[in-house]
Amino acid sequence: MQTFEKKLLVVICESALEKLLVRDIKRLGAHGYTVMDVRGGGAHSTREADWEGNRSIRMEIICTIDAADAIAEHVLNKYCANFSVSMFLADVAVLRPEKF
Amino acid sequence: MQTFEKKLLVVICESALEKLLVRDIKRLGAHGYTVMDVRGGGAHSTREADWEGNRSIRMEIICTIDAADAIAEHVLNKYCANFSVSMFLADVAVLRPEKF
Amino acid sequence: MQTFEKKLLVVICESALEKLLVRDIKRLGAHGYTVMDVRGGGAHSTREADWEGNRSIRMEIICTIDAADAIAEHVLNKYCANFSVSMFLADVAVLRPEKF
Amino acid sequence: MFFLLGVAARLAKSDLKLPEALYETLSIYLLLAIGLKGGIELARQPLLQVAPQAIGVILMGCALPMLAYPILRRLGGLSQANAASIAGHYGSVSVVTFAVATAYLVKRNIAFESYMPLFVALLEVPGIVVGILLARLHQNRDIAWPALAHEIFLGKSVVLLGGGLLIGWVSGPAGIDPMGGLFFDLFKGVLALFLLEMGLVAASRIADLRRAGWFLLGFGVIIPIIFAGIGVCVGRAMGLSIGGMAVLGALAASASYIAAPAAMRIAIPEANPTLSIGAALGITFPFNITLGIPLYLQFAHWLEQLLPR
Amino acid sequence: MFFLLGVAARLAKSDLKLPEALYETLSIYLLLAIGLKGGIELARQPLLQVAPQAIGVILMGCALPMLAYPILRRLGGLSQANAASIAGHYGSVSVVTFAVATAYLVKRNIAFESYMPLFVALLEVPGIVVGILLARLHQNRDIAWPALAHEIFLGKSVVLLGGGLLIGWVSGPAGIDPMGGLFFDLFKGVLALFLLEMGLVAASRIADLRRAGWFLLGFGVIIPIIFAGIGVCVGRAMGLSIGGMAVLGALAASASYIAAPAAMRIAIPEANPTLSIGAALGITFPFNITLGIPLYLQFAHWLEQLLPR
Amino acid sequence: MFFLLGVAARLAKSDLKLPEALYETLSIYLLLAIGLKGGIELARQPLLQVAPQAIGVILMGCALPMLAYPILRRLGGLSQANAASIAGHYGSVSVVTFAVATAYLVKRNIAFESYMPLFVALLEVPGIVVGILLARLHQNRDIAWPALAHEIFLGKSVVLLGGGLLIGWVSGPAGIDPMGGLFFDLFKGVLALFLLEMGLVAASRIADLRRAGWFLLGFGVIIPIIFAGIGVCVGRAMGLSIGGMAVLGALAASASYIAAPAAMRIAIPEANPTLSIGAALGITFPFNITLGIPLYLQFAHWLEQLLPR
Ligand SMILES: Nc1ncnc2c1ncn2[C@@H]1O[C@H](COP(=O)(O)O)[C@@H](O)[C@H]1O
Ligand SMILES: Nc1ncnc2c1ncn2[C@@H]1O[C@H](COP(=O)(O)O)[C@@H](O)[C@H]1O
Ligand SMILES: Nc1ncnc2c1ncn2[C@@H]1O[C@H](COP(=O)(O)O)[C@@H](O)[C@H]1O
Ligand code: NA
Ligand code: NA
Ligand code: NA
Repeated sequence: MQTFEKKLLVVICESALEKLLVRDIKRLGAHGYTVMDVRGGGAHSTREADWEGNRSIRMEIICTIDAADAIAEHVLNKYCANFSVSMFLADVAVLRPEKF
Repeated sequence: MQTFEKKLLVVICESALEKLLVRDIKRLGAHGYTVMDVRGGGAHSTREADWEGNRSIRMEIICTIDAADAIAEHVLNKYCANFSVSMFLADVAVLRPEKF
Repeated sequence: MQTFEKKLLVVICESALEKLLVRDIKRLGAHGYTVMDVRGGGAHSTREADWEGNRSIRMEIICTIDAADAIAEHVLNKYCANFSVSMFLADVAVLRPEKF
Repeated sequence: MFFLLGVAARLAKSDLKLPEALYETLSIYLLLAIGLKGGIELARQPLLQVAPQAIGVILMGCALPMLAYPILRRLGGLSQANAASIAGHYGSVSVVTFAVATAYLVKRNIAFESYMPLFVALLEVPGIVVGILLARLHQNRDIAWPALAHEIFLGKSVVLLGGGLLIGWVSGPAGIDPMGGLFFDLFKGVLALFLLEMGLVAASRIADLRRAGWFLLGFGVIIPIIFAGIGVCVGRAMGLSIGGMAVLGALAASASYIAAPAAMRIAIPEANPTLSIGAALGITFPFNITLGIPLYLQFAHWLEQLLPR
Repeated sequence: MFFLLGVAARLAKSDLKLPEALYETLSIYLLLAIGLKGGIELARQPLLQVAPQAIGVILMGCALPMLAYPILRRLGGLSQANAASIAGHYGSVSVVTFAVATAYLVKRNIAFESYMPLFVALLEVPGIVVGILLARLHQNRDIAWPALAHEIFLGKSVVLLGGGLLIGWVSGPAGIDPMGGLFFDLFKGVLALFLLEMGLVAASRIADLRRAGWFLLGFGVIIPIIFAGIGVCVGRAMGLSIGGMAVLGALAASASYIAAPAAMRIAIPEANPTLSIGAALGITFPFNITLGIPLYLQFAHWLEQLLPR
Repeated sequence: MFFLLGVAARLAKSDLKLPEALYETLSIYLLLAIGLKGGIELARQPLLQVAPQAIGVILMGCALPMLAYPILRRLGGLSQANAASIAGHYGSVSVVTFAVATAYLVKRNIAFESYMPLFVALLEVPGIVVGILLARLHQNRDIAWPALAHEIFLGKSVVLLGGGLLIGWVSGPAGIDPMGGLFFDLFKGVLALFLLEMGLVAASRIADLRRAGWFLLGFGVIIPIIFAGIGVCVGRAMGLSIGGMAVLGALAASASYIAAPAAMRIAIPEANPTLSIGAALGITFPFNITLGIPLYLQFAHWLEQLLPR
């Protein structure tokens, strides 16, 4: 079975950013995204998701290496200074390259 | 610590497929699976999970390379034509190879 | 864009372990974690999350290779005998290495 | 009112969003409460009197999708799968439309047969089954009936509505009354809340319809009116009161958006759910609960005048 | 009835599934409502009169698991961990069984001591603690008591039940009555809904039991009957009314499925939760709420005839 | 009481946790129910009489953050962003504080203007807008007003409160009464449950405050008192009853923790939400619902004595 290399970019952040991110990533070349509600802790504090100001999401974007780079850089510059954000990139393989 | 190579197959799809997938993947060699509820958007439309026809799941299967191939191909042929489905594969390492 | 190699450790287990894991991983060198509620099935049984004794979580930890090893080994020795636990490791890249 | 608030909030792209679990809870509540109420009333009826009506209602449920299908195929030019799926949706019924219709009559002090929740339960399934059969017509592919029957008869809505009916019927008023604080006193309020949510959902389906074109829009308004006419006539033939005729009209006019979509997605995967759900939820449901129900009551009055008993 | 609907739906593999958040909400509601009610009634009682009864109840809670443990070890051949864990579950109590028992008595117009929710709160903890001690007997391993005490005393059920008792006791009827619309009028309905959910859950535990074998099945039916007998006798000794004796019997017979599983999973991780929960939820709970409670009321009547006051 | 139970449970690190969906549901319920009630009462008022009061209230909502801002900047030494954000939170209002205040008055049989939910809706927005303006003062950066207006006016709380008001106003008592079983009879109980949850949340904010230092702690207690004084005087000037003055005082004293945090996070991202939410939720909210409200009622009495009408 033939597979194609893509990047998986995962952004874990405050839910306040969800709408903004969806808008931004489309502009930067992502064709889709998947979001789930999470809780967690990191440098800033423990975000227990027990209350609306305290919710976090995890957004997963499968896209080309270029789009992943562009989005990651954009998020780093625009949001990381003022918001709780964690990001990581991973190599993944997909079957339908035109989809992502 | 010794680790062993396995494949991680992630299937993001309409929740209507959950029961069917659980049945299929067992037949195709997976020993387990993990499911979470997600929302997202892609080629088909935005699935906001605000209503039962609009829910998505993300299923994660850790298995051998062969099983991952078999499952991915099966899902592609059987469901991708008529359902909203995204899939990707990644290399992962596990400690207890017999488990997956 | 410069990226740095880290490990992603994913632990899928009974929710009863959440508090214990959060405590343990901090001690073993993780700077943060992300948790989501999941359901699934594996060697032990099907955990449908329909009831408090039956819930599972998926904890994601981005950390150094050493910390990942230490945590994985600790979880294996301390919890895997008596609890439903699945674990896997993956290579990921991050932008801010000091954060993880 | 609440429905309009929901529609407005969604169209204005408000952040308002009811939690998924609340939506589920409200819908479970409505199904159970309607079932219980119907079951209690059923316990008061001689079953023999209800039986022929029940059969009539089931026959109507089978006939309606057969009527809709050729219209969708010929006039709408839809594929077999899509036409069959939509026909199935419109052959089945919407529990919330039923609740709104009965609330409308109660407010106007118009009596209706109080065991009518039984008809809701009976009407859920036949439309779906016929829809599936229509999709498989002239196709060699086999249908996995056991799995499908399971999906259809053991879906959430049939189990809760049927279970409620059964419990209400067996326990009778004395058994259920202590639970009335939850299941009856709160009913109107919960219905209002659910309509708010339905407004949010329905409004988000409207975008889908733009793609679907004018045919479905007309279909979603005209078919309910025709079906309501049929329902009212069937009600008359079965000897229902004016209120009962109007409710049966509303049931016939309504399209399923819980049981049918779930079953169709599995049974007719080639059908595009955007079309069927867009029409059922984006057009027919709003039409019925605003303009439709008063109109169907009018139908019942007209028929009564035309053919006095 | 609702419980049976849940069991039936699950056994028939219906899709019916209550959202997790609803399950949580119902269980929080029941704990708080029972606590509040008990607290209000407690405010009406001279504490001195209740205190000796409270001590008696706690002693019973400690004794029961010690009785169950040797049976599980010897007759059942279970490991120390499993036997201790199961003993702990059966030493503690089930709030829903309590609710069903009191509803049963109320329906039959049989009076019982209205401050009995206090006993529920008191009985939750001792059984669990003794269970853990039994597991650690003859073992050198230390128990992390501070962490454990935390887990046990600050678990959801103890906090809500105890908190409700306290609030009800401090505020008295006048303070709580305005909230009666939520906490009292809806109680029966919410209990019914919760039983529906419990039916779904209990039925899914039955599969576990097949693996567990016949011993646990018998244990799950016979031990409650024995414990109920003890509970009824203790109740008599404490001077409770017939209704109170029956309720204390039902409490003794009931096995915990909220507090105990959570605490045991952490305190005795080697114990297999499938066994303890399967027995408590798959056998004992259904047995108690169907056949058990009427039987325990019968016990109380017999004892009363045997030993008139 | 319930609030204290929540605080205690959290401080004791209990496992108690209300599901997120329940929190959402309770908050949706409270907003809608308060809105509906206010709308019904508004329908009974000549609008012309209410209009000047409404304008006065809005002006007060604009003035309060301007008062708070220099204090935060000068005395507190906070950055422009943080000072503006906190000023915005305190300029806006807390719906739950309103509910507690009115419940307090009802219990004491003190009358107040029953259309006051209108003021709650009116006070939500101006404080936030002024806060944002303060943040952008002397800054060249443009504000994306359309997006912001959207965020502010179409946030959950404004839509539900405003929507409830509108529906209540249009439908009148006759239209809403059938839903009273849900929206009015349960109100007190739901409020109690919500306070339990707020206790859990507020207690978890206390840790944040340790980092924030003494200034904010003092600010969170003293500013509400001052603002309440202003609110009471404004109420007097507008001709409100004693109860109305006290409620307006409580509104002025309250700080928003739903609408404001959401809007500020987007509009002033440089502001640290820990500070504003810690103060609003960790200090001011608990202070208001325990000591504050009785004090503000006292203010109203004093003012009435000082300046008899
Ligand atoms: N090392 C980590 N591994 C996994 N998730 C993390 C990690 N650090 C932070 N997070 C997630 O990212 C969110 C924001 O992180 P922070 O900005 O470090 O507070 C946290 O709430 C976690 O959910
Ligand atoms: N590029 C992507 N990255 C992450 N998730 C995606 C992507 N594309 C699609 N998805 C997910 O897969 C689901 C179905 O995708 P689609 O079939 O493209 O509509 C969407 O609802 C998303 O949750
Ligand atoms: N092969 C697998 N792939 C993905 N998740 C798994 C797999 N095996 C087990 N799991 C998850 O890990 C949990 C515990 O697994 P087990 O201990 O095998 O019962 C299950 O409930 C699943 O959620
Ligand atoms: Na129909
Ligand atoms: Na017991
Ligand atoms: Na204020």
